[in-house]
Amino acid sequence: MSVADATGPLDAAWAVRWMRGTAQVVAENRALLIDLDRAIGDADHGENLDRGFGAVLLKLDGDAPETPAAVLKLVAMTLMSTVGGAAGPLYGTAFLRAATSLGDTGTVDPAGVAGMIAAARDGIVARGKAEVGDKTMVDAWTPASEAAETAAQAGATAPEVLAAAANAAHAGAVATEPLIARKGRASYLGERSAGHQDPGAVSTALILQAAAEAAGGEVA
Amino acid sequence: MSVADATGPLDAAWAVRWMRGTAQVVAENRALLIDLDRAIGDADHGENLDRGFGAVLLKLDGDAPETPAAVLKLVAMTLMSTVGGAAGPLYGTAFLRAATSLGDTGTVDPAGVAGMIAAARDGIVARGKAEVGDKTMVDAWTPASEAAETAAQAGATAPEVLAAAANAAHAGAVATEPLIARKGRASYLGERSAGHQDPGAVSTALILQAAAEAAGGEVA
Amino acid sequence: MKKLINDPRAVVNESVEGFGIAHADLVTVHPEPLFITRKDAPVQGKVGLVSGGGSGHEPLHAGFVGRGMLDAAVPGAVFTSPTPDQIIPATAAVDGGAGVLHIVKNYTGDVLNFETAAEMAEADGISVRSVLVNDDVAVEDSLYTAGRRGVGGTVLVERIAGAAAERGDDLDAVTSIAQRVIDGVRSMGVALAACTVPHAGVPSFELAEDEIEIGIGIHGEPGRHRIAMEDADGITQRLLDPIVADLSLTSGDRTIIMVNGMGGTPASELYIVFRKVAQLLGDLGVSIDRSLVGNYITALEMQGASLTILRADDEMLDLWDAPVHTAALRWGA
Amino acid sequence: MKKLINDPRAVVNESVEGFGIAHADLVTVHPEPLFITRKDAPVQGKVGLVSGGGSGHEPLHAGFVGRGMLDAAVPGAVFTSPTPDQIIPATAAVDGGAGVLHIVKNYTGDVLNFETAAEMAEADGISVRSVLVNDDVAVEDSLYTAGRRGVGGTVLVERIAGAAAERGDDLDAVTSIAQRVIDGVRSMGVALAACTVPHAGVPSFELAEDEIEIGIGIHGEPGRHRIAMEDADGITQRLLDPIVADLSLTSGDRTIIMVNGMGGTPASELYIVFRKVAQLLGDLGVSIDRSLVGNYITALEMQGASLTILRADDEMLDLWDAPVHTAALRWGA
Ligand SMILES: Nc1ncnc2c1ncn2[C@@H]1O[C@H](COP(=O)(O)OP(=O)(O)O)[C@@H](O)[C@H]1O
Ligand SMILES: Nc1ncnc2c1ncn2[C@@H]1O[C@H](COP(=O)(O)OP(=O)(O)O)[C@@H](O)[C@H]1O
Ligand SMILES: [Mg+2]
Ligand SMILES: [Mg+2]
Ligand SMILES: [Mg+2]
Ligand SMILES: [Mg+2]
Repeated sequence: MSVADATGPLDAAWAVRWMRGTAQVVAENRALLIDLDRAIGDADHGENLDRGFGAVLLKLDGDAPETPAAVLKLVAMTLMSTVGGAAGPLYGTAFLRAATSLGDTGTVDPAGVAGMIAAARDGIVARGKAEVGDKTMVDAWTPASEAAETAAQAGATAPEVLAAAANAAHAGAVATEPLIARKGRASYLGERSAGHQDPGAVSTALILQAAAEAAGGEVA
Repeated sequence: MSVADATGPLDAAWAVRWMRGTAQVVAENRALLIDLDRAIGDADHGENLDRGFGAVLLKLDGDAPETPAAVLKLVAMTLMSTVGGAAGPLYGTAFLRAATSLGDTGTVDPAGVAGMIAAARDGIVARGKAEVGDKTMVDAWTPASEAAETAAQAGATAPEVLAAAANAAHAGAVATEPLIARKGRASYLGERSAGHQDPGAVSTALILQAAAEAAGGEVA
Repeated sequence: MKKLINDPRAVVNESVEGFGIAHADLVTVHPEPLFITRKDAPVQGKVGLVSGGGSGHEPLHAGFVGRGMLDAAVPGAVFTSPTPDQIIPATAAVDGGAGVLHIVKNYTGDVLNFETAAEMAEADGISVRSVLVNDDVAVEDSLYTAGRRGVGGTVLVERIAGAAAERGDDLDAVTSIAQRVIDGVRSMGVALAACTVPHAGVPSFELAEDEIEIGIGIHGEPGRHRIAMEDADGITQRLLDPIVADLSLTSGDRTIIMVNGMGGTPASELYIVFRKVAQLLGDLGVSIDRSLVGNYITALEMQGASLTILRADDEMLDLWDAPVHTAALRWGA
Repeated sequence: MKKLINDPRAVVNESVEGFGIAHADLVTVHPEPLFITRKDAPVQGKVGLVSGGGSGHEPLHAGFVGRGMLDAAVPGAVFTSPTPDQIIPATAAVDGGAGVLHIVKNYTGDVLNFETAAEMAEADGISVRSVLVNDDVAVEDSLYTAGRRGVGGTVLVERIAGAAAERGDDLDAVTSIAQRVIDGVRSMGVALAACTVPHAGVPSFELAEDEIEIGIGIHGEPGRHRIAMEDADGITQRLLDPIVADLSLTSGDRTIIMVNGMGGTPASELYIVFRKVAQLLGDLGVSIDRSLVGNYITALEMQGASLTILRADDEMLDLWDAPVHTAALRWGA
């Protein structure tokens, strides 16, 4: 993956770039996400997220929230009311908790990034009750959160923290392939769920990648 | 096609052999007749006739009618009550009229054969109102009837008359291929009905072939 | 071919047997020869209504046996009209002394078998009338065809004539209202994918991924012509136009509409078609006074739909609204 | 993919619009956010019943809105549960002061969205209860799954709880009868061919000519396992056995049975399945007291069927028989 052109502080403009980038990458990967969900779910994950982030774009064209938290809160509300399915409430909660963790700060620092990702992850777990290894998006958020925490403590810059999180999320998503699902729709398949990556874990990696790229972070 | 082993007078035993032979040839050609009907109709002609002549076999196992006419009448009633569709009433009428034309004769002579086929043909026309060229079984029965009449007047034996009828019916069936149907289900297709042989004309040829073979007649 | 069946030759018998068990409060199944009557048949003094035809069009006809609709249904083999020896006892079983009306779809086989049956039943002293449903505008009604086919209009004829019989109309009156419905009803169908006749084992025709058949009947036969796939609104327009033209529908006309699924089409798609029908008729100033949307006259699992329009008058609408209690159509009872 | 649709993304809106026109006497369609209420909602003093879920299961749920069944249906995108901002106004629209029951099928998405909606509606001062339908015996109800899915049993819950609400039961009582139905109802499904989600454009799974999927849900997902094609009687046995075992059905038990088509299966085949169900239950001494055979909860045009059995008591049977007047289920009204 490439280095994004954008650089600068993690301010509201960054958050907007993140969300526009997410909308784009989700649109590009709509068919892939549908296909992953078709294999072990109900073939709608890509469509659902595409609809949701499409709505986010429209919202962002109208409003211009002034803090990163305000952007993420707008995103949370939009996803909740347009995505539906499991991913709608889960991503909605994730962005809402992330927003809350940021408070009214104008610029997110490295520790803030790690805290935001941890909050998002914890929100998903609180709502969905999945554990690591259940073959869900938690398997991408959890390593992402851990990697962000480690990078922040090691003194990385905010873009570097995001890049670490994105890379870990990608690895986490890939690692869901052999797992047998124990939560969500894929769990109905039992052992037949093994051999496919979890769509929500893959979309998580795409979202975090967009965050890093919006910050100019280098994603492997 | 082959020369049947059976020979002898056209008596009740011949009529029974004819019907058993028909049942066999219809069963053998069940799929072919279904396929022809699938192309320009509703894919049931082979199934309908197979069911009908299967029932005829059971009837013949029970009853042993003493004249050719009695055999044909039994066949007529059985076809009427088991075949359904267009072919049931048409063949039912054909065999009923054929039986009537034979009266109580014990053995059918050449003129009787020609009269029987003409009666069958006229019965079909009376019920179905089709003319020659409408792409129906009439296009097999009509040349068959003409050929039988010609052969009988030329002094042919009864088996020879039957063979002439069968050969003409076959030719008539083949000649239905380019026609545009104007009666029966195939007429709904308009010009799309051209390019396929009419299933009822083909089954007519099979029935008359069985008649000739049951009499030892040589069918080309 | 994958179907939820046992022996292809037992499909009709087993299915009707199951139907009889499921609707034992409504119907009696007579197994040999096979026909189905409403539980309380014959209803003394009421005109009996008998319809029938090949199987594979369920719920037609057995699903419409009951109060306010048919007194008897006579199912043939799949796509094969029944035989007189089924139709005759069905006719006798529902004759309550006021005579029996045969509602026959216009196919050579149905016409011939019902004709014979009517003759024999008359010979047995039953007054029998027949009406011929021929509503399919896809087929030209000319000397060069077997005439228009009977398709979706049959459902409307059975309902309205059934209501007339139930309110006590005599045989002449029931026959005449049935004929009036026939005169005012037209249909047109489309197939997106063919069905497979159980005893044939292969689809009745093959369509490419981007082709549809316009002007299909209900027997899995190909249609009048094949066109490139279009969207629902475009297809709906193609179904509607020839009907509007044939009936000369104009502003102020009132109608009963049926958007019918051929067996393999989801209800959601039928409502998309209905939506467009409503728009187009609205544009013409034609009102939809009653409607049915669903699987009423099918061709096994064919994917596709048909549109039926009846130009309705007050009496037809009243009869439509009268109570009906059958397996597939029920209201007011 | 060939479907009678226009834009894949407009399928739900256009279909519901058509539904609203066809059943304008019964329902009101609220377009933005999308939900459907019965015409006379809110019914003062009556507990309101709301259900919803992904679209593609028609007639569920909109087809069951009306007297004696649901007060509101909330359709999501195809196979995608609706969002709280649809569920909340639907809940408010049907609250007649006696509170609202959410009937939720057990899927993570449905649970989460209805959970949020219930919380918000409660915050707005509406009493909301929820029941979770989880009748699919194909899925083990264990820590290692999302629990059993809600499938055909939903129809029976909606009908019986709907009748309880209509007779004036309070929120506790309606909730409790709904839960009793859930406790006593189990289902199992089979697919002969997959469906195609409009926005996906390709079939949800591929089956060879001689394979079927046993233990499928209603979202086009593959089932628990794939087996070689069998005849209808054999397949029926496979659907019935795990239900009988799970419910410990024994001689003398009374039941309500639903043999449900998945959307692309002809009614005739469903009756063949029903026939075998009746035989097998008869052998066990279990009586079939009421039954439904038809398309009630579908997966678009999937070919296949599901069997639902409810162990019924007197009260459930009484409630079952009470008048119901919806687009897809109607009697006594
Ligand atoms: N309980 C859960 N906890 C965390 N994530 C979950 C849970 N259930 C499902 N998911 C995630 O949601 C994704 C599916 O989202 P989506 O397809 O949009 O919803 P649905 O399953 O309702 O169709 C899965 O791939 C998985 O990552
Ligand atoms: N009016 C008619 N006159 C003569 N033969 C006819 C007529 N209509 C149909 N047929 C014959 O019947 C055959 C079809 O028989 P069958 O498939 O058994 O009945 P159906 O058309 O009712 O399915 C046609 O191939 C044709 O030969
Ligand atoms: Mg999904
Ligand atoms: Mg035929
Ligand atoms: Mg036929
Ligand atoms: Mg979904």
